[in-house]
Amino acid sequence: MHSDMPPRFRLAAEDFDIAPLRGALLDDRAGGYASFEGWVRDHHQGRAVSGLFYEAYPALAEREGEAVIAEALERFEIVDACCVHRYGELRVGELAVWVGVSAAHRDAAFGACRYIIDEVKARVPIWKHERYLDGGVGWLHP
Amino acid sequence: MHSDMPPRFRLAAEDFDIAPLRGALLDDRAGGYASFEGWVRDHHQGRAVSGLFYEAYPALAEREGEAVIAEALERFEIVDACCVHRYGELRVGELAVWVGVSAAHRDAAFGACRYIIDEVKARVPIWKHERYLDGGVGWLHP
Amino acid sequence: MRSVRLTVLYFASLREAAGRAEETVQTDAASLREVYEHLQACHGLPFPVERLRVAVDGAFARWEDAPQTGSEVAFIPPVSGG
Amino acid sequence: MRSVRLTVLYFASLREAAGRAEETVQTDAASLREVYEHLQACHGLPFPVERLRVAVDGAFARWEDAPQTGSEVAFIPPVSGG
Repeated sequence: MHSDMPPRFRLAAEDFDIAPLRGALLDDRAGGYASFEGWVRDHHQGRAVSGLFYEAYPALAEREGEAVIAEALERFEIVDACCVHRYGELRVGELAVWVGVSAAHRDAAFGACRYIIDEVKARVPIWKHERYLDGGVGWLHP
Repeated sequence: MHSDMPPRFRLAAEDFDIAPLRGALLDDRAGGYASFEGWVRDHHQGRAVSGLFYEAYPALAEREGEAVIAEALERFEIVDACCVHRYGELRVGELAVWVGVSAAHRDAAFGACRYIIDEVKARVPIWKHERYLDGGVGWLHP
Repeated sequence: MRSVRLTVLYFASLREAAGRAEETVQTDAASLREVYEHLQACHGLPFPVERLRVAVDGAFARWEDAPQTGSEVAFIPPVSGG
Repeated sequence: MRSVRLTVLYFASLREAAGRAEETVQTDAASLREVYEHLQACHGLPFPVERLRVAVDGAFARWEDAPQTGSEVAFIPPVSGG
């Protein structure tokens, strides 16, 4: 990747706006756009969640996130893709992760979008710490 | 469906704004949101496209579109879903169709989103008429 | 012989081939299939019945249904939304 | 015997178990695996090496790699982003 290209995977310390990210993926060649968003849910395995934070290892997360998107660009017939993941303190209902993919056809757009979110969740060094309404707290290490 | 519920499938005569549609699907129970957008491409089977319009049979399109979303709500563990399809004159790059789905988990969100766009394309009475840069025009009847 | 009056709707290339979006038809056909086959011959419509669906009053119907007077019948060529 | 100085990073519950996010370690271990196993015993870290990945200077590495002096070694517990 060219060093002056903006990164396709980014970490965000604050709530971020999707519109300009989606806008950057618009392309006259692209007929399809698939996106995925992960939001903070109000429950996890039956326990009511009051809030959470994500800890990240930024240097490695950015490198691994870029690798995931580069793989998606190689495996699927897509035009472009981008992913942003929050870290820090999040409230219920806040956006935790966003993935957007543009492609000529919807098969590739859906396939790549699913690939990116699955691989990001499996490989990118970000950890979720949940606080429960019953007072408990816990790191998630699946 | 309750008669005072807003329709989950809509036809739009003009360019429409996605943000409020997405906002209406936000739900504290939902951890995942998948969406798909179809944009007008600048080419079709190798011919350069200068513009298009969609003709619809509104009464049947709305009924069939609602049926598709009702089926998705039944088949997938989703919280809510919505689809808007443009008709009339569209320019290259304009939004033709949007689908949004919220769910507790991403499997269901992706599955339902894909189901809705596939079924809408297969069953809802909307027809695409393309104009090409070489002067040709044509209805698409796959 | 029972004769009914229908409003018939045409869309997309079917509309262009018929040269109209809508017409009123008086018919003694026993089924919607017969209604279409008659109009297909009249207007030289390009689609065989197998490539179409039929709708009555804004809901999909069956080709073997009998036409009902005053109803709106639409012949639906293969769709291409999305 | 070769001895190297490393910066070790801990994350999430590994950080909490170690009681620190980072420490400087002087080690004569032959591999990153040995570095971890030593620190695991020291701090009572809850993860066996099989549940972790290891990174050096911001890139994933192999457990059998030899520690290089001045490098930053991170032990990566199972991730839970998204």
